[in-house]
Amino acid sequence: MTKSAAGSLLYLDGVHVSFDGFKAINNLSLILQPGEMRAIIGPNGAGKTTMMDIVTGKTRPDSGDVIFDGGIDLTRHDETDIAQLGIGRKFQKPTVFESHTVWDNLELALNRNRGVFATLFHVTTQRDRDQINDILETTRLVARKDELAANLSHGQKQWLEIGMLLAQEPKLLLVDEPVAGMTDAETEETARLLREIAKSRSVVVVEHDMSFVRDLDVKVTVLAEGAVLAEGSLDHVSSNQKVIENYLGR
Amino acid sequence: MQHLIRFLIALLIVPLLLTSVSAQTDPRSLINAMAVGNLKARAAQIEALAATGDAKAVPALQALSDGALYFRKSDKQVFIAQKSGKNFDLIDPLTAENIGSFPKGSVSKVKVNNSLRRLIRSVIGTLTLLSPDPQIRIAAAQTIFKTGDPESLEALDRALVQEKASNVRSAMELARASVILKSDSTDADKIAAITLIQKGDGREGLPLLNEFAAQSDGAVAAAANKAIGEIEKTIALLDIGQTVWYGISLGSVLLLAAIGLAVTFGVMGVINMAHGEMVMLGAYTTYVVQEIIRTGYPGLFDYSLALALPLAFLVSGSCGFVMERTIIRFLYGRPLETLLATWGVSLILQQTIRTIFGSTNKEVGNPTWMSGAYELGGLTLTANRLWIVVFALFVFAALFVVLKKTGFGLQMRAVTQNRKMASSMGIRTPWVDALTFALGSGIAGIAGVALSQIANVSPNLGQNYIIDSFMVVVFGGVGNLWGTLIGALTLGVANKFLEPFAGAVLAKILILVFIILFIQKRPRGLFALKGRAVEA
Amino acid sequence: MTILKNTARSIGFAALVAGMMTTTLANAADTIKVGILHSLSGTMAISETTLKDAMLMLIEEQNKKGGLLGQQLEAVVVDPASDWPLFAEKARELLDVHKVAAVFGNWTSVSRKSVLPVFAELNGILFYPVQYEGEESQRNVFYTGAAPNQQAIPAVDYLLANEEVERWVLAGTDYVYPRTTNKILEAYLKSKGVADEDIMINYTPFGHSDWQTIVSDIKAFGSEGKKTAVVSTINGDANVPFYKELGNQGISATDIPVVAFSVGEEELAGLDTEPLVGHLAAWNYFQSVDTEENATFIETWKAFTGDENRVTNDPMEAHYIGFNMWVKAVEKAGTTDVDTVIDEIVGVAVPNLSGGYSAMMPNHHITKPVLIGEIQADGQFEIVERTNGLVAGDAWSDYLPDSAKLISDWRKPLSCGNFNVETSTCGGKGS
Amino acid sequence: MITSFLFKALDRRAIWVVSALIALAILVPASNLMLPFDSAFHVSNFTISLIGKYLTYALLALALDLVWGYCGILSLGHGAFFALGGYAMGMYLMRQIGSRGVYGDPILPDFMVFLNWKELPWFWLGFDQFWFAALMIVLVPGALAFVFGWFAFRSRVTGVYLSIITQAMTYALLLAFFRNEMGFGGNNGLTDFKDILGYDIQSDTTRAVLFAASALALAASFLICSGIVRSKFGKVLVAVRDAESRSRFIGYRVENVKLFVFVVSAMMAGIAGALYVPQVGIINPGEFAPANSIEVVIWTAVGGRGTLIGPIIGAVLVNAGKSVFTAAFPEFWLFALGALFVATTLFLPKGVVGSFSSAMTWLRLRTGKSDAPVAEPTVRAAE
Repeated sequence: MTKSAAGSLLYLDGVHVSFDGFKAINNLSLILQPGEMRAIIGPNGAGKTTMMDIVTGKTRPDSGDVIFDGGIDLTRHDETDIAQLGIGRKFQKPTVFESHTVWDNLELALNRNRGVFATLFHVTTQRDRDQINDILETTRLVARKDELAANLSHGQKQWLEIGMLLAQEPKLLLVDEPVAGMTDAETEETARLLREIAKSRSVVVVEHDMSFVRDLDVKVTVLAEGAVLAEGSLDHVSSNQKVIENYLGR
Repeated sequence: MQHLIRFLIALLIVPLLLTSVSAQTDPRSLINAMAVGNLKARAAQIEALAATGDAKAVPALQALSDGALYFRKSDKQVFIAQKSGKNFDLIDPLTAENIGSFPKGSVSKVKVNNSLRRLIRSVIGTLTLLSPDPQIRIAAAQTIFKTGDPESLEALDRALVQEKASNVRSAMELARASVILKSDSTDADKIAAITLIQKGDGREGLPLLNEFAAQSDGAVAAAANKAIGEIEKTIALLDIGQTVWYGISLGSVLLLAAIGLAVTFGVMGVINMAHGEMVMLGAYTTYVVQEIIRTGYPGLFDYSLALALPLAFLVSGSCGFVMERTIIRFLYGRPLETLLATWGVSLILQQTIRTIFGSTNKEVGNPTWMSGAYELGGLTLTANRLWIVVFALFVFAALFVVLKKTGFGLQMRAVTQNRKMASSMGIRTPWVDALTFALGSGIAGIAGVALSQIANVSPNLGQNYIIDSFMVVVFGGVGNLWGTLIGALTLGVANKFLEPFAGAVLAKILILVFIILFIQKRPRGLFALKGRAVEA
Repeated sequence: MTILKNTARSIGFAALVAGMMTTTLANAADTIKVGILHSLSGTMAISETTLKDAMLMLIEEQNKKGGLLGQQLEAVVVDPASDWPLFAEKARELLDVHKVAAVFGNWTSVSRKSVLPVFAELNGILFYPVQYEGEESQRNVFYTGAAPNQQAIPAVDYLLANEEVERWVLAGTDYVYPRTTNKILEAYLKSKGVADEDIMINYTPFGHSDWQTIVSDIKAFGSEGKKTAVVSTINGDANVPFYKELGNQGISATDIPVVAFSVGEEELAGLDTEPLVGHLAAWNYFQSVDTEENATFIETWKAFTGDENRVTNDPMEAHYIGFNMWVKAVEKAGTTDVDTVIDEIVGVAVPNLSGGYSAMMPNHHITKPVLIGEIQADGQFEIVERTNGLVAGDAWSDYLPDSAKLISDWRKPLSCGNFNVETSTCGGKGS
Repeated sequence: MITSFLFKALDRRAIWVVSALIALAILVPASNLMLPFDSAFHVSNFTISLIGKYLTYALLALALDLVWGYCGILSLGHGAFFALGGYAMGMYLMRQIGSRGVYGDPILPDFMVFLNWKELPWFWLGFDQFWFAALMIVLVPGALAFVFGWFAFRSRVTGVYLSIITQAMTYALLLAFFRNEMGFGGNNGLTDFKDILGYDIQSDTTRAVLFAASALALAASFLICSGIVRSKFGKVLVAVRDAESRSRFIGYRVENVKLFVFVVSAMMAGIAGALYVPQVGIINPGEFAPANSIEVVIWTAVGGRGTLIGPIIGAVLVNAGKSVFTAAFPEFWLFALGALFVATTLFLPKGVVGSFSSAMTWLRLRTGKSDAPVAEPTVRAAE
C-alpha cells in the first residue's frame, strides 16, 4: 500500500482490468479527497462504469491499488462489505425494488444492522420513521410514499434511488448518469439535490450531459480508453487538445 | 468331448477315402432322420450326417443352424423352408430343387439349440476349410483356432499348401499355431507358435496361452508367460483407447440429445421441458417410415434412415413451430413460466403418442450398414456408434454453419440479443422466433432418428434424455454452441473413465456432483461470456 | 375476504372429491366389481398397459359365459401412473370406495410393497402376476408370477447341463429383484462348485442405456477360455440397448449365451431379434407353447385388441390363471366375501396355457411348469427345455440363510406367512 | 422480539388461514371418528388419508414458495429435502418394527437381513428414538441445504444455473438411494411399518391424529412463513428476488439471506416428508425423482407464487385433480393435466390466487375504493 493513500477518501493507482483480452481499464489512477465532489466524463467505452464496478467490488482489478478512507483495500472486499463500509452507488438505469413501496425501499436502505436475524426481528423505531420522512422530504416523494416503486415516473425513480443512497448514510456516493432521460426541470432539480448532498459527503458523478456537469461546477476527470486523459475544471479540460480529439471534438 | 474327437478323426480320414464314403449311409436318409427324436438325439444325427464328409450336407446343416430346416408332417421328409407369404417354399437340401409351396400347418420345424449350433459350426468348420468362399475358409480357420484340436493339423497343412489369399493364410497359420500348442510337437515349434499367436490377435490368443502356460514348464512356459505379458501390455493400452472411444460415443449421444436444446434453451432462453418429446417424435417418425417401407418397399430398408431424417425434421420442426406460435410466444421474458407450459406440452405429447401407438416399445431396425462392428488396430468400433459419432458431429457442424454463416442465423442472433433493435431494423421478429424454435425442435427430431438406433422407442424416450440434455447445455455454458460440444464430450469421456472403477451408478453420481461443483467454480458454465454484457 | 373464499373453495373442492368417490357406491350391488391396478402412464406403462387389456379381455369373456354367481363382472380401471405412493392411494380407492371384490395389478416390487399395508388393513385380495424376488407371503396377496425357484434355478440348471457353462456373469438392474435373485444364484452356483472368480456380478441403474463398457467387460470375461454365460435380471427398459450392444459387439448366443428372466415376447417386440437368435429366457409360459388352450387364448387376444401383431406373454398367463382361480374359488364359496375366498382358493386348480393344471398352494404361490426358450428371428421363443412336471413357488428361498428356516402356510391352524421352523414362531406378530 | 414477530405474522389473512386449518385439524378427524358411518357429514377413511396427503404436499409447496416466490430461488430439488425428511421418519418407523419383521431379527430391518447384512450401519443408530429421528427430520435436510446453499450462493450461482444444479442434486440422490449398498432399502425403500410412538399405524385413531398433525404443521409453518415475509427480512427477500445486485450495493449479504431462507424451507420440506411417510406407508427413492420436484413447482405456480395461500391451494387443487382424473379418465388424464399447466401459464400467469386478487384489485379500483396496495410480486420476478 502506498503512503499517498493516507488522508484521501478514495485512492486508485495503476489499476488494470481486461475482459477476454479487451483492456477496459488501463493504468487508471485517481484520488478523491474527503468531502470532494467529482464529475467524470468520457466517451462510451472509456471505462467509467467499469471504474465504478471496481470501486464497489463488482469487478476485481487484474492489478493495482484501490484504497478507501486512507487504508482499506477495497479489492479484498465484496459489494456487501463495501456498501457497509460506506460507499453507495446509483446505477445508470434506475434500479429500485419495484414490488416494494417507496417507504419500504427507503426502510430497506437505512443504515441499520443488516444481518439475517436483526432484520427478521426488526421493529421499526421512531428514529427510522423520522429519517425516512426526512429523506422523503428531500427527494420530494412524500405524497407517493405508499405507492409501489414500479408505478413511479422515471425521474421519480432516479430520486428514489438517490434517496436510498442517502438512507445508507455513505461516506462516498457513486452516481452513474443521474439525469439520463430526465426533463430539463428534473435535471436542474437533480443538480440541486446532488449539490446539497455533497455538502456532507463525497460524491463521484459520471455524466454525459455537459450542461449538467457545468451546473455541478466541480473538478472534472476525463477518462478515455480506460485511463485518465485530463483532470481539472470543466473549462480547463475542455480546452485540452487531447480531450478535444478524443471526445469533445467528435 | 470324446465323441467329438472320434468324429473329427473320422473327418480326417474320410476325405482320403472319398470313394467309400457314400457307402456308409445315404445323406438323404440321414437328413430325414432329423424329423424325429429330441434335441439330444439330434447331436448324434448331426454327427452322423457330418461323418459322411459330403460337402452336400453343408446346406442342410447350415439351414438347421439358422432354424430353416423343416419337415413335412405327412411323410416326415426334411426340407429347407423359405417363407413366402403365408406359406413355405420347400427346397430339397441336397439338390436345391424347389418342390413347391406348402401351408404353414403342414410343416414343422426341426428344433435346434445353442449347443447344436456350436456343434454344427465346428463340424462345418473343418468341412469347409477348402470351401471356395474365402470368408467361409476364414471362419473355418477361426473355429479351429478356438478348439485347437491336434487332429486337425493335417487338414490345416493340406489347406495351407493350396491357400493363396494372404488373410486366409494368416488365419490358418494362427489356427495351426493353436493346434501345435496342444500337440506334442517340439519345443522349438511351440515357441514359434507362441510368437505367432502373440503377434496375431492378442486378446483371442490370451486364454490359449494362459492354458498352455499352466500346463507346461521350462523354456516353453517362460516363452508363453513372456508372450502373455506382452499381450496384456498391449491390451492395457488398447483398453485406454477403447475407453476414450466409448466416452466419445457416449458424448456424441449426449451431444445429439442436447444440441436442439442448445438452440431452444441456449439461444432463445426457453426452458423447454418438451425437448425430449421432440426427440421422441423424431424416433417415432423413423418407426413409421420403416413400417411403410417394410410393408410396401422392403428393398428400400437400408435407406430408411435417410428418408426419415428430413421427415423427422419436418414433424418435430412443425410441432415446435406450432408450439411457439400458440404458447411460447406469449411467454418471452418469463423464462421460468416456459418451464411450466412446456412441461404441460410434454405430458400431452407423451399421452398422444401413447394413445396412437400404444405404450409398448416399437421396433426400429438397424440398416445393414449400421450393424456389426469395425476392427481398427485392435479397437472394436461398433458400426451404429461410429455412425452416430459421425452424425452428431455433422449435425453440430451444420447447425454451426446455419447460425454463423447464413442470413437467417444472423437475424436469429440479432433477435435474441436485442429484440427491439432487431425489430426496428425491419427483422420480422415473431417470424424469426418461430423459425428458431422450429429449428431447435427439428434438430431434436433428427437426433431422435439417430437415437432410435440405440435406444427404446417408447413414449418415455424423451424423459430419459431431458435431464442429461439440460446438464450438458448448462455445463457447457448457456448460449454457446461450442460449450455444448465440449460439454457433451467431456461428460461422456469422464463418465466412461469413471465407470470401470466406480460402476455405472456411482460414475453417474460422481458426474452429477462434478457438475454441481463445477458450476460453483464457473457459475455460468464452461464457456461463459465475460464482462458487462453478462449482467444485461 | 379473498382468503376466506379461497379457503372455502379448497375445502369445498375436497368435499367434492370425496363426494364423487362416495356416489359410486350406490350402484355397487348390481355387479361384482374387479379392480385393475396397472400403470397406464409413466415409465411402467410400457409393460402394464398390456396387462390391463388382458384383464379387460378376461372379464369380458367371463361375462359372455354368464358372469359370476349370476352377476355381471365390472372392471374398475384406475391409473396409478407409475407413482408408487399413488399405487397405495389407488388401492385404497378401489377397496374403500369402489368396494371391489378382488384387485389384479402391480408390476414392480416397490408398487406391491406400497399397496401391501392397504390390502392388509382393508382386507382385500390382490393377484400379483409378475415374477418377483420371493421373500414374501401375505394373507391378502396371491402370487401368480414366478418365484426365483420357478425361473432362475431351472434356467441355471439348464445352462449347467446343456451348455456346460463354467463362468457366470450375473448382470442386473440395481433393485431388489436382481439383488435377491443373484444372491440366491450365487449361493446355488457355489453349492455346485463354481469358484468365486468365475462369478462376475454387475449392477446398473434403471433405464441404463450405455452398455458399451459392460458388454466389452463381459466379452473380456468370457474370452478367458472357460465357457461363459450371462444371467440377466436387467429390467425392461434397459434391455433393448443391452441386446443391441450385444449384437453389435458380435457376441452371439453360441459364444456367450444370455439367459434373461425379464425379457419376454413383449420386450422383444421392440427389437430386431435376428442377431439375438439363441439367447435364452426362462418363463412359465411362452406364446409359442403348442396347446389348444393357448391357441384359443392367442386368438381371443388378437380379436380383442384388434391387432394381429399383439403378442402374449408370461404375466398375461399369470393373470389368466389368477383370474380363473378366483372365479373358481368364488363359485366354490358361493360368495365374493374376501375371507371365504381366501380360505377356499387354496388348493384350487385351473388349466394353465401350457397344457396342464396350476394349483394355488398354501403359501399363496402357484404351481407352474418352467420353460426355457431360445429367441427366434421372428421375436418368438423356441422352447428348448421344460421341467418334468410342475414346480411349486417357494416364498422363502432355501439358499438364503435367514429365509431357509421360514415356511408359509395360510391354512388353518397355522395361518402364517413366515413361520420360523427353528423357533416355532410366526414372525411379524411379535414375540 | 419474538412476540413482535408473531404479531406481524398474524395479520388478517393469516388468522383466517390458520383458523381454517385448525378447524380442519379438529373437525375432520372428529367427524371421521365420532360420526356414524352413514352420516352425511362422515369423512371416510379414504378421504381422510387423501386429504392428509394433500396437506403434506401443501406444506412442501409452501416451503418451495418461500424460496421461489419470495426470494427468486427456483429450486428444482425440493423433492430431495422432502424425501430426506421422509427417510428419517421411515428409518424411525423401521426401527419400531423391532422383531416383528418377517425374519424376526430384533435389530436389522428385513431388507438388510435378506441381503445378508450383519450389523446395523452407523447412520441407522439412534433412529430407534423418536426424539432423535425428529431432530434428524429437520437437521438432515437443513444440513444438506446449508452445505449446498453455502457453496452455491457464495459462488453466486443464480437463475437457471441454480435450478439445474438443484436438479442435479436431487437426481444424484435418487441414483444414490437406488443403490442397495447405501443401506436405505434400494428401490423398494422403507415400508411395512407397524407403529408410531407405540400406536398402531393403521388404526383409525392414528390416522386421524396424523391428519391433525399435518394440518397443524401446515398452520404453524404458515405462521412462520407469514412472520418471515411480513418482517423486514421478508422485504429483503423480495428485494433480493427483484434486484439482487442492488441489494448487495445497499449492504445486504445476499448469500446469507438466501442461505437462511433456503435452510428454513428445506427444514419445512423435511417435516412435510416426515408427515407424509406414515400416512402413505412407504418411502422410496422415487420421491427424489426430478419430475416430482418439478411438479411441486407446478403446484406452486398454479396456486400462485409469491402468496402464501397460493401454493397451498395449488397443491390441493392439482393433486385432487390428479386423484379424480386418474380414476375417472385413466387413459386421458394426462391430457387434462397437461392442458391445465398450459392454460395456467397462459391465462393465469399469477396463478389462481394471484389472478383472483388482481381481479379484486381491479374491481376495487373500478369502484373507486383505493386501498393500500399489497406487495404483489411482479411477474418477471424470479429470473
